Amino acid sequence: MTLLYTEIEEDLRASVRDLLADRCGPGVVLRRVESATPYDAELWKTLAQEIGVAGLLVPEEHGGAGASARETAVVLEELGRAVAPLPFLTSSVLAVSALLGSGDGLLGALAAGEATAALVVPFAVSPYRFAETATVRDGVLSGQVRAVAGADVADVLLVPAGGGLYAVDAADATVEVVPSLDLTRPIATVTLSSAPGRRIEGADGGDVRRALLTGAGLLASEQLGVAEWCLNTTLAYIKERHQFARPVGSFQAIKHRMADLWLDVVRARAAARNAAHLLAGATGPAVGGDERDGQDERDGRDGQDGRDTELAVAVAKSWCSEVALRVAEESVQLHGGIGMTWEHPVHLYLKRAKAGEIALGTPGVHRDAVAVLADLPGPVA
Amino acid sequence: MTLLYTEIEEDLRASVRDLLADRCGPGVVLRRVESATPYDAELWKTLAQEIGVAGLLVPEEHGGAGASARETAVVLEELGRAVAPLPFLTSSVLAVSALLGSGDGLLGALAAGEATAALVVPFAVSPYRFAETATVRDGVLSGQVRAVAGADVADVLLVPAGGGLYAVDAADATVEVVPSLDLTRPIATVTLSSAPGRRIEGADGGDVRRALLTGAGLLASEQLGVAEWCLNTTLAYIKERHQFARPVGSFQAIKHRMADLWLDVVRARAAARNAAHLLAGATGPAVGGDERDGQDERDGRDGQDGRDTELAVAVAKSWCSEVALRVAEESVQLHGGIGMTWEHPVHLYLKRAKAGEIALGTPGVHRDAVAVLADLPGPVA
Amino acid sequence: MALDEETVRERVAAFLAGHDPAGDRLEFLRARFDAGLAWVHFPEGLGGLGAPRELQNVVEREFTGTPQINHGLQTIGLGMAAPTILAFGTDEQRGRFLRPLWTGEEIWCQLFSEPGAGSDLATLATRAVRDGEEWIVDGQKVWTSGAHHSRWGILVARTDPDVPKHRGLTYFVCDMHAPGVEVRPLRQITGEAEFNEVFLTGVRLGDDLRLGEVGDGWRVAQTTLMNERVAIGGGPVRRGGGMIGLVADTWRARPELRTHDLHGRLLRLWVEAEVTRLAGSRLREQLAAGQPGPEGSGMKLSFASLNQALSGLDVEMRGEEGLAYDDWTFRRSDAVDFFGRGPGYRYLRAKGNSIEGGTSEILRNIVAERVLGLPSEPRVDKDVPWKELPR
Amino acid sequence: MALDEETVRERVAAFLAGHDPAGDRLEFLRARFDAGLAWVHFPEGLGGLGAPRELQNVVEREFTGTPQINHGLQTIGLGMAAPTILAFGTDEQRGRFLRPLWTGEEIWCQLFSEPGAGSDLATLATRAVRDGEEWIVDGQKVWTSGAHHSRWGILVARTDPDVPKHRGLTYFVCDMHAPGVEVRPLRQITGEAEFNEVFLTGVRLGDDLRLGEVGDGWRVAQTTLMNERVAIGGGPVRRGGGMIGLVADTWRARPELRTHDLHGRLLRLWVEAEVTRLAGSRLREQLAAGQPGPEGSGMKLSFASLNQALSGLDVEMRGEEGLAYDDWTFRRSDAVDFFGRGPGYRYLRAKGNSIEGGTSEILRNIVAERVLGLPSEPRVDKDVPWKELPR
Repeated sequence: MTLLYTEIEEDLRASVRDLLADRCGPGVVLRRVESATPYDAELWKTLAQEIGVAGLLVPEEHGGAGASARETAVVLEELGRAVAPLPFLTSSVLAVSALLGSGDGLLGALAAGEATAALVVPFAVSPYRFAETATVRDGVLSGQVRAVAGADVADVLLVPAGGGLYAVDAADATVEVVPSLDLTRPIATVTLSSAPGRRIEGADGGDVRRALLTGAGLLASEQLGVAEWCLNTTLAYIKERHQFARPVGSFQAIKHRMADLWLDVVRARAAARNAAHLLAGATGPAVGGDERDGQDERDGRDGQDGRDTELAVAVAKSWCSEVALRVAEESVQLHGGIGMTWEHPVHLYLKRAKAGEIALGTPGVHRDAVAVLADLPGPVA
Repeated sequence: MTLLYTEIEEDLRASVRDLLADRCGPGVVLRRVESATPYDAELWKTLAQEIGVAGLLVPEEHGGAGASARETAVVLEELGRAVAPLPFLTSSVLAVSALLGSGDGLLGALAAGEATAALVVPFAVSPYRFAETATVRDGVLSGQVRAVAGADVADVLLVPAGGGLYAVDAADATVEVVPSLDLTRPIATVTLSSAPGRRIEGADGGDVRRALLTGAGLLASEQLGVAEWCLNTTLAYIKERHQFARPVGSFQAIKHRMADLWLDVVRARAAARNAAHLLAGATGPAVGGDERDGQDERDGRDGQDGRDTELAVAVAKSWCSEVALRVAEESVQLHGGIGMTWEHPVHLYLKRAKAGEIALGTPGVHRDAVAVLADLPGPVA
Repeated sequence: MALDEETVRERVAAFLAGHDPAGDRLEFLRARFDAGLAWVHFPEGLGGLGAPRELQNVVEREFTGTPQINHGLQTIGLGMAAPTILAFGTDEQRGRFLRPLWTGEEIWCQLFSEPGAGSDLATLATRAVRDGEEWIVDGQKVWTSGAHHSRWGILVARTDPDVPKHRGLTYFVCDMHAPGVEVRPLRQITGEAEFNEVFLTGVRLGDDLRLGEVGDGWRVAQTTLMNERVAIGGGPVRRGGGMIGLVADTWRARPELRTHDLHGRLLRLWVEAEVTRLAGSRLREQLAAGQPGPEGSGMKLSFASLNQALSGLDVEMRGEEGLAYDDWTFRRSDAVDFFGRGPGYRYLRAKGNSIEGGTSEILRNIVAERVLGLPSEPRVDKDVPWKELPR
Repeated sequence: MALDEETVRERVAAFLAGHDPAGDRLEFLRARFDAGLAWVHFPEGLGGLGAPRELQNVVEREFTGTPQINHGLQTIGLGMAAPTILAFGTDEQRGRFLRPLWTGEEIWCQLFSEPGAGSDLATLATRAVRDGEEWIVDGQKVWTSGAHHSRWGILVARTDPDVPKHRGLTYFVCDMHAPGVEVRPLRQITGEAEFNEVFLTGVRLGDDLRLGEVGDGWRVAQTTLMNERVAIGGGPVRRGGGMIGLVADTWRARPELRTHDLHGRLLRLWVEAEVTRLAGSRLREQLAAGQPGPEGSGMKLSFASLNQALSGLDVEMRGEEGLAYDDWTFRRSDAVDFFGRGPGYRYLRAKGNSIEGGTSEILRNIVAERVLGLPSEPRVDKDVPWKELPR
């Protein structure tokens, strides 16, 4: 069983979904994004500590659940479905992934939900093109990083600098939230003016890139959740809404568009699951040994596994980004006028989908990675 | 009046359409393409001599009608609508255009319909990337050119070589027709083995490129004709054909697709007319002086006119190629099973549309020209 | 005999000789109306001369540099209310409403759409019940622009729920200052409110505010809707203008944003924008040549789809800048502001282009049926009393 | 008690001990049928053991290297006729038809589609009129593969034109050797003929060739169609396999064909092919886990659209080579040949992928209604006698 959900995964999903249904419905989210603090700290505490999602990716020896990218992806599906304003992706996925190789003590606090962290990189950066923007000198950091997601609610900022990774107390940095397209995951400008930092032993730029790869691959599952909410909400609406004395959903042009969207979502699920499975470090390929092509078999084992994973991530992020956006856009259209109003939650999903398209590498950037990974080179210059 | 049809153009259209309706219906074309000679020499004689289309682009002093690309485009629309197997595009447009600058005596024979000619270049070549494939030495030509359109029915082959243009008697060359995707305009391999050629005084590679530009811009009008036939034939079919006790054309999904196709064709007509108008050498811009942007106004007059024309051609060929193909493909689909059979003529249009996509530069190649002409440069390497 | 260009020109000259454009603006406009030089194709005494409509252009040219009416604020009044009042109003109504409508002293809004009646306008549920010489109106309208500064609204309400939907409607002029009229700004996904919701609770309208016969509201509304400006006016006239121009300018100015993927999509959209612009030019040529074609029906469809694709590409290509938004402040605005606001706003606002003023779905139906002659779908609501329709 | 894997394995071993696979092919196959090892889920005496269907895989593995039946030629017989005969046939019919059907001694074809009845199969017009103990059949069928080497055809014909379309049909086995059956190859746009037209003129069929009750043909046909193989089997299993593999191989081998425009489109299609393949894998996992999902309905849609886009790109990217075609000879062929023929053939043949075996339009209807639960459209043909339907 590789692309399906295990029983454990389904149980985890049910817990998260129940909690979110209870405390993070569309009305709640709409009210929160109008307040000064869109993030719901109380809800995060419950989710992180009681359900224990904050430590999913953290090994047991560091106080985590020792689960994998597969379970993490299921949580992200549910958070996407609720456009939940919570720092799971930014702290429990991106920041944790950057620390995993080092085994740094901070992992314990993050896993316990006692602290949240943010990786201080532009949220638009792709795993293929990461470059530092801060500098370090004698353990003191300076620089400015724009469009950082999750920094506004982080206790600890993880700053890549000088080839290493530094933990900076959020109190020692300036974090300025800017008006953000995605109301449920605002971005901020992080300014470091000679801020004291602690070097994370054993973490370097490679850890940052791996974290970005994990983040991109798992963001696909969040996008799947966004797409599913939009598809299901639209289906429910067009079954109810009548025009010309018929349900809008009985008009063939609408039906065919919904069928095509559904087919896109079916494939998004397969792609997101495949990325999560490979990111979970499965030793075999995602879908059975017989399905590897000759090209792959000639490559060495380790390198090949890494390449399979990178390809799965690039495929999932490029496909799921576009599908989430397409379904969200069609959802606005098929809701008609009400879909253009602030009071209907669909715009939260549209904005999340549009921001998600850019986050951690646009579809085009990931397709460029596919060109390399699947041996489909561009024109010779 | 620039994008509309003049009365003279409409009269010309009516004459051509009447003749084709009479002698070049779908059944006739289907039978011809199964025969050894798809081209209809008798029909060509009537069209060329009686209606006088062969000399449209030839100035009066060389025995032609002294008309312009505008009238030529109208004839092409009708020939496209009939997928007529006639050498108008290859002889009266491409070959004539290559000779126009030289004023060569051959123009008279071509204008009179007494001879037909073919420009010996691969039909897939674009105006932007023409390169000679034949060589000349002491007036004797050698070389092989593949995928030449119109060579099979040409009396005279116009061969670019050594920076000039040479007239070769077809009897002195080997013209081997190959099985062609487009049954109504087959391609051939032209082999020259020390064939005697007459150098056309005053014609060079620039004339060949200009001919290809004219050909590409006017092919858009032929593609418009192909698209219109497919659209109208499909409309007629889906109004008649019943499934589930309703006309197929009453199903909303089909209606919406037809509306979108119609909109594509409306724009194809505007684009094709614009290209024809500018190729006709109009001194003003196609759509009124007030519609030029600042960028253009800063450029010099002559250079600018040429650039306007090139841009209009690139826009028309890229748009009309894709529209003709899309409409033809949808036409096959909406005809259902019957559209997949040899006995229904729609496949002739599909094949013409697919070959037309490649002919004289693919849509992508013309969009690359748009990038240059409209100042939309690609990534810096 | 119809007036000719020369005569009209003379009339304007005579008018200008007697009225100082530098004087009081409102007086100038009132006098221009009274001289029949407001809308020359209207009848004499109602701001016009009974002249051919084309002569209006002549008049406008001659009045260049004089006080002008506010076409933005007066859109609904000039474009929709006025022709309807002219066609269906009594002499009293024409005399009462048209002059302040034209001068802009009274602003008009439109009370047609309802939350439950979008594309299917004829199912609207706002009730008007007769009470002696008055009507009592209850219901909710939506997507009403300018309601907060309007004196009057054109209103369609249901006066007979027992007959099929098109037959039980009546058309009124709604007094926006009447008790029971409540206007609330409607916040859109862009953050601002271009439109309003209008709640009508026990609003009493005199029968002299009825336009046309009782039960004839659908036919009257058709006149209004036919006069809604065709979308073609909205298309760019310059090559490379409009939304494509905004995107292309950014593209040219910021080479660091470019990728091959974006380049390919930009080139396709540039070509599409250009052929759409050419189709608009061709349509204008047809109209000028007196050969109006069916192409107009498609222009709005094209611009909606282009605006959406281009504004989406714009946000995407800006990367981290696209993750930001210019301003979420909840405030009123009177118009679309594609050129003053940021890419995020344009992206969100353009989503409305395929909904407002006829959804793209409805426009495709119209093209398919009226232009292409395809058969309509089986109708299930034609002969059913409105109150029995499934909703 | 149902048979288990071990017992089945023993039966095969016992059979192989008594029958030499190197001997006469037909005798071997007949004996295998008689031993109940043809299709183990069929009843005993009819080639089976009444065993669970899954055990067939075990049997097939054990019979590796022995004479095999011809799945290509026998597709219709095995996949459609056999389950229908089993479900609706009399004992005589089962006894008469199933054995030579399985051994391949008698090939079957399908006589359902008609020129006038494509997606709307139930409107078919081929008449069968009773004449004593016989039926006289007149009509025309189309898209019949293998008709020219078939002994029998499964046929649906109209026996009562006075009742609504689904109720007046009867299902027959058609004797393809009977007088009045004429088979003509049907040339396709690829130049060759994979299918036939079958003209039925005064064909006399005994009532013993009727399958199911008179008037029950639609229900019987549903059994046939439900057994049509789901399209998922057709998808590539390897990453980068199938049609995308063909195009990618050309791309890699011929750098001179590459442009940025083609590259962008190829990458999109590669990703689409990959996610479609993954969806197929996931579907197989679901089936294996006993959780069949609705995803299957979409696979054929996806593959049709992918095959068309990829084969179109293939022709385009080859430039002048794409202007040529491999072979227009009019000849019969028994199957689609995507891998043996040229890009032009693939392009043209792939056009049929969205028509044959359920058009993409019908499949979208099915997804919308059966998977997504969207309401059906108003039906106008439900209670109307067939002969009064508009056609």
